[in-house]
Amino acid sequence: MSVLTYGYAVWSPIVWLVVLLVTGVIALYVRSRGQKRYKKGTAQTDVFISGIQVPSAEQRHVPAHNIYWGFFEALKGFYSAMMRPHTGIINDYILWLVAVMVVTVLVLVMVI
Amino acid sequence: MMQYIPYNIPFIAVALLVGVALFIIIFKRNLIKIVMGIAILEAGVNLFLVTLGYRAGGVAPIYTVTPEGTMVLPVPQALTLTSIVIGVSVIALMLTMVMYVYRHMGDIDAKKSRLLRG
Amino acid sequence: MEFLTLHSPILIVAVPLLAAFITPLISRIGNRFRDTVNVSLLSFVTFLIAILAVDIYANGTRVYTFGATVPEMAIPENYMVPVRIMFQVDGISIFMGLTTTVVTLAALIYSLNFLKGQTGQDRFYSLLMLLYVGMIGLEFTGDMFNLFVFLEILSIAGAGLASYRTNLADAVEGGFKYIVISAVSALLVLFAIGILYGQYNLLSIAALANTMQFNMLDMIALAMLAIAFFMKLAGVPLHMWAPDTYAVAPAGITPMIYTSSAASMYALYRVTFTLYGGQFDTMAIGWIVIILGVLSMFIGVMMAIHQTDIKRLMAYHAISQSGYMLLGVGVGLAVLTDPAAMANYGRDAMNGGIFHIINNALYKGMLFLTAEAIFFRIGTRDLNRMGGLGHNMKWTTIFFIIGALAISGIPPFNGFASKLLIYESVFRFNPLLSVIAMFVSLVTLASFTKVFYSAFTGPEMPAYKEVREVPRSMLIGMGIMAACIIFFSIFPGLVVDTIVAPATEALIDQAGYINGVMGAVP
Amino acid sequence: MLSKIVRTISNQLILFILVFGLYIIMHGHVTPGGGFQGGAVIASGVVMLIVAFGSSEIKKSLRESHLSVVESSGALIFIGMAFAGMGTIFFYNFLVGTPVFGGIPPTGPNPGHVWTGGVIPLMNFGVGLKVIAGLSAVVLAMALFSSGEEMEE
Repeated sequence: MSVLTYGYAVWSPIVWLVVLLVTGVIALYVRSRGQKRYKKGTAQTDVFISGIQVPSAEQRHVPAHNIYWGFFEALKGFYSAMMRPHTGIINDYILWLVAVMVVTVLVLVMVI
Repeated sequence: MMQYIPYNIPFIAVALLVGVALFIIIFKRNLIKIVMGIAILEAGVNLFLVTLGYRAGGVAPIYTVTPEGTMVLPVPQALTLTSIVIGVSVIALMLTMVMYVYRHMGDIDAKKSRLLRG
Repeated sequence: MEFLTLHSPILIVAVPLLAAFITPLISRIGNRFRDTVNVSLLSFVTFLIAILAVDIYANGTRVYTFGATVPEMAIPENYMVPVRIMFQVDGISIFMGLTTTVVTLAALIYSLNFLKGQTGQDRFYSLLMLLYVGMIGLEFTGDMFNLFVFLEILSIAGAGLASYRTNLADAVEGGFKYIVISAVSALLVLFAIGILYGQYNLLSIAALANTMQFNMLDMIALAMLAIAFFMKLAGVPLHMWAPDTYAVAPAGITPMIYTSSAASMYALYRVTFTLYGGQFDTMAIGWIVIILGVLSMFIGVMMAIHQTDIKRLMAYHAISQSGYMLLGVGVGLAVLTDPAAMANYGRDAMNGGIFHIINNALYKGMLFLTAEAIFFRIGTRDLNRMGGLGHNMKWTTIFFIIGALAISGIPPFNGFASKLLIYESVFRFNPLLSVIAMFVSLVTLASFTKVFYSAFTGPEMPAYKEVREVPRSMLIGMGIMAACIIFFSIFPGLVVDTIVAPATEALIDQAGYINGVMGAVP
Repeated sequence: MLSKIVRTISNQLILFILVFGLYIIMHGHVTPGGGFQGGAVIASGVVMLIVAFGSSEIKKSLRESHLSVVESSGALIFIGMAFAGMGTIFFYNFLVGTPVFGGIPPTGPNPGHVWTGGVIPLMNFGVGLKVIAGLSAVVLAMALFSSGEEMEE
């Protein structure tokens, strides 16, 4: 019932969940063997950055446009090329529609 | 060859209308003109549908009150009517939106009144 | 009960239509009463569609002819071809109908609290019902012209709803873009219908498929129909309207407009498989669909990871996920005429592509709803200004995590099941496509990690200290979708066997569709 | 608001436009025309009034809430007719053969017979109501919008 069979393999979420459960139990067991020196509500839980003054909440949070900065920097050329057709002008949308339609008609007539 | 040309005049008109309409929609930045272009496109398509149903020398397809002879096809006329009705509401909706765009942005140029891009 | 089963195809369309028209009248009695009536009518429709689904899976295709004396009498006496308006509901139609109904029910319940205190609520609910009518009609109809009519109904209702918040400038702009592209593509569809009608004097899909000769004009009509529907389903390179419209539409409507794109995808499949099926070089058309699908997947996701507007980001993901569906079904289309390859992997690929439609409508719909829940509470869609919302919006966070994991194809969620079907079968068709699909899935996970990090985690922002969890009806709306996702995740085999496999079968079996109507010809 | 001549003439003309529009609506099943066409005629009469008297003047007599009710009831008449045929099938023409609009039209050239068509004249009437109210509301809203006023909710 929950098993999905196809081609080479079988996918059964129930088995996966059981394995996840077993692994989780083992992990919890291992974790429970560790030291218990953590105390809530004491200075232990405060943020500590090598003794410098902790910045305010807004400054501690990395804003979205800085995430994956390196990725976008590396693909700068790709993104500037991508931004060029995404003009946001309605005329261009229709131009794309007509262009793609003409190409499709040509391909269909040529190939078939 | 020459005798077929009169029958094809409506189709030539359809091609012209559709071409003009697409030109307007693609190259005119004024939003009202885009709406007008869509209205012309619609007129072209409607003309195409009506022309398809035309039979040379046909009469109106009212079954009970016509003399004998060829009738034009009623189905394309029904389709055209439906399409006109839909067209009216589409155009009205578009014009209303253009009015709101003008109220918000103070401009109806597609390039100057856009906020969403990228 | 028998009456309901017999008339269910039309009641599913007519009851929401009735609801749409009585909404302005009954809202004079009171908003609460109107909401109760709307929700109960839509629940009744859900019940009807369940009845119809059971009947179709047991007895096969249903034909419902308007104005005839018997619903099954598609062709009147002494006629050779069907002339009446009719609905023809087969496996794929009812599959899309189920998807649409679940999403609409969740969206309607979600909107109840969302709209509190806004003006023009009557029109909102009227249009919501009309949008539902448009989608269901598009999926059920058996003739080309009604396809156009329902396409226009869903376009007009969708555009009206997308710019519902007319006090926001971008909402009007998004709605305008949607109606312009809808109008142009619908007119293209009408032109193509005219071409087909001019040649064969037929409008019924089954009768047209029966007489199709596939000459030059038919090819032009095919290109027009396919590209028009392709525009409506927002595939690259005709996808630019989708982020604009999805981002500005109010809550509950974005999932529905997304589902209406899926309905356009159904129309595309209906045209390529049923109307033109098997009569042409399917390899060429299949490859066109595959290439467009891969482009949608790749460019959609690369643009998505770049966005900082949460709904635009999700909208680009919607485009990229449509690519998976096109890829899966495109592979099936490419090998349609090759029985060995079809049995080997074609059917699995199509199962994957079609299973992905319902999965995606559910989890993408839920993600849009969570994004709108954030907007409802903090009033911005800008990810740069969010942070630490998980402290106060716990349920929304949980729903977001479920949706994000499902869309990224993380086991054990349903997205993984359908994506695995696609990877596995596409790999045997062409390994490179499968690799691209996996890469896209990876980037999807990366971009949802970005959203999760910047919106929900981090220290509690002082500006959002007062933010509370969203009202109950919005949670119920998201909960309906989450429950469906979890059900689909745990029983993928059941779902594929009962509702996806008949849908695939219905697409492949062109002769069965034609016989549903033309079988009555002596 | 335009000059007194225009206002007086449009005051007189609106009656004829109404009659003509209703004629087109009610004869939709025997002559060219029908609900949409007749409704559009009457709505164009409303346009004339708006041009002659100004939108703020018309707003006082044509209320949006009333138009909305009329529009909804027109649609309800249409779909109610379709539902009424439900005993046989949706959209079944159940009035054929009954005394109400149930006559069978005679064949051959004739001026037409109003008492025919079954549910179709009634549906035309519903559509007509809807189109009158809908189009009037559209043009009134646009006129008000362009003069900077809002339609009352």
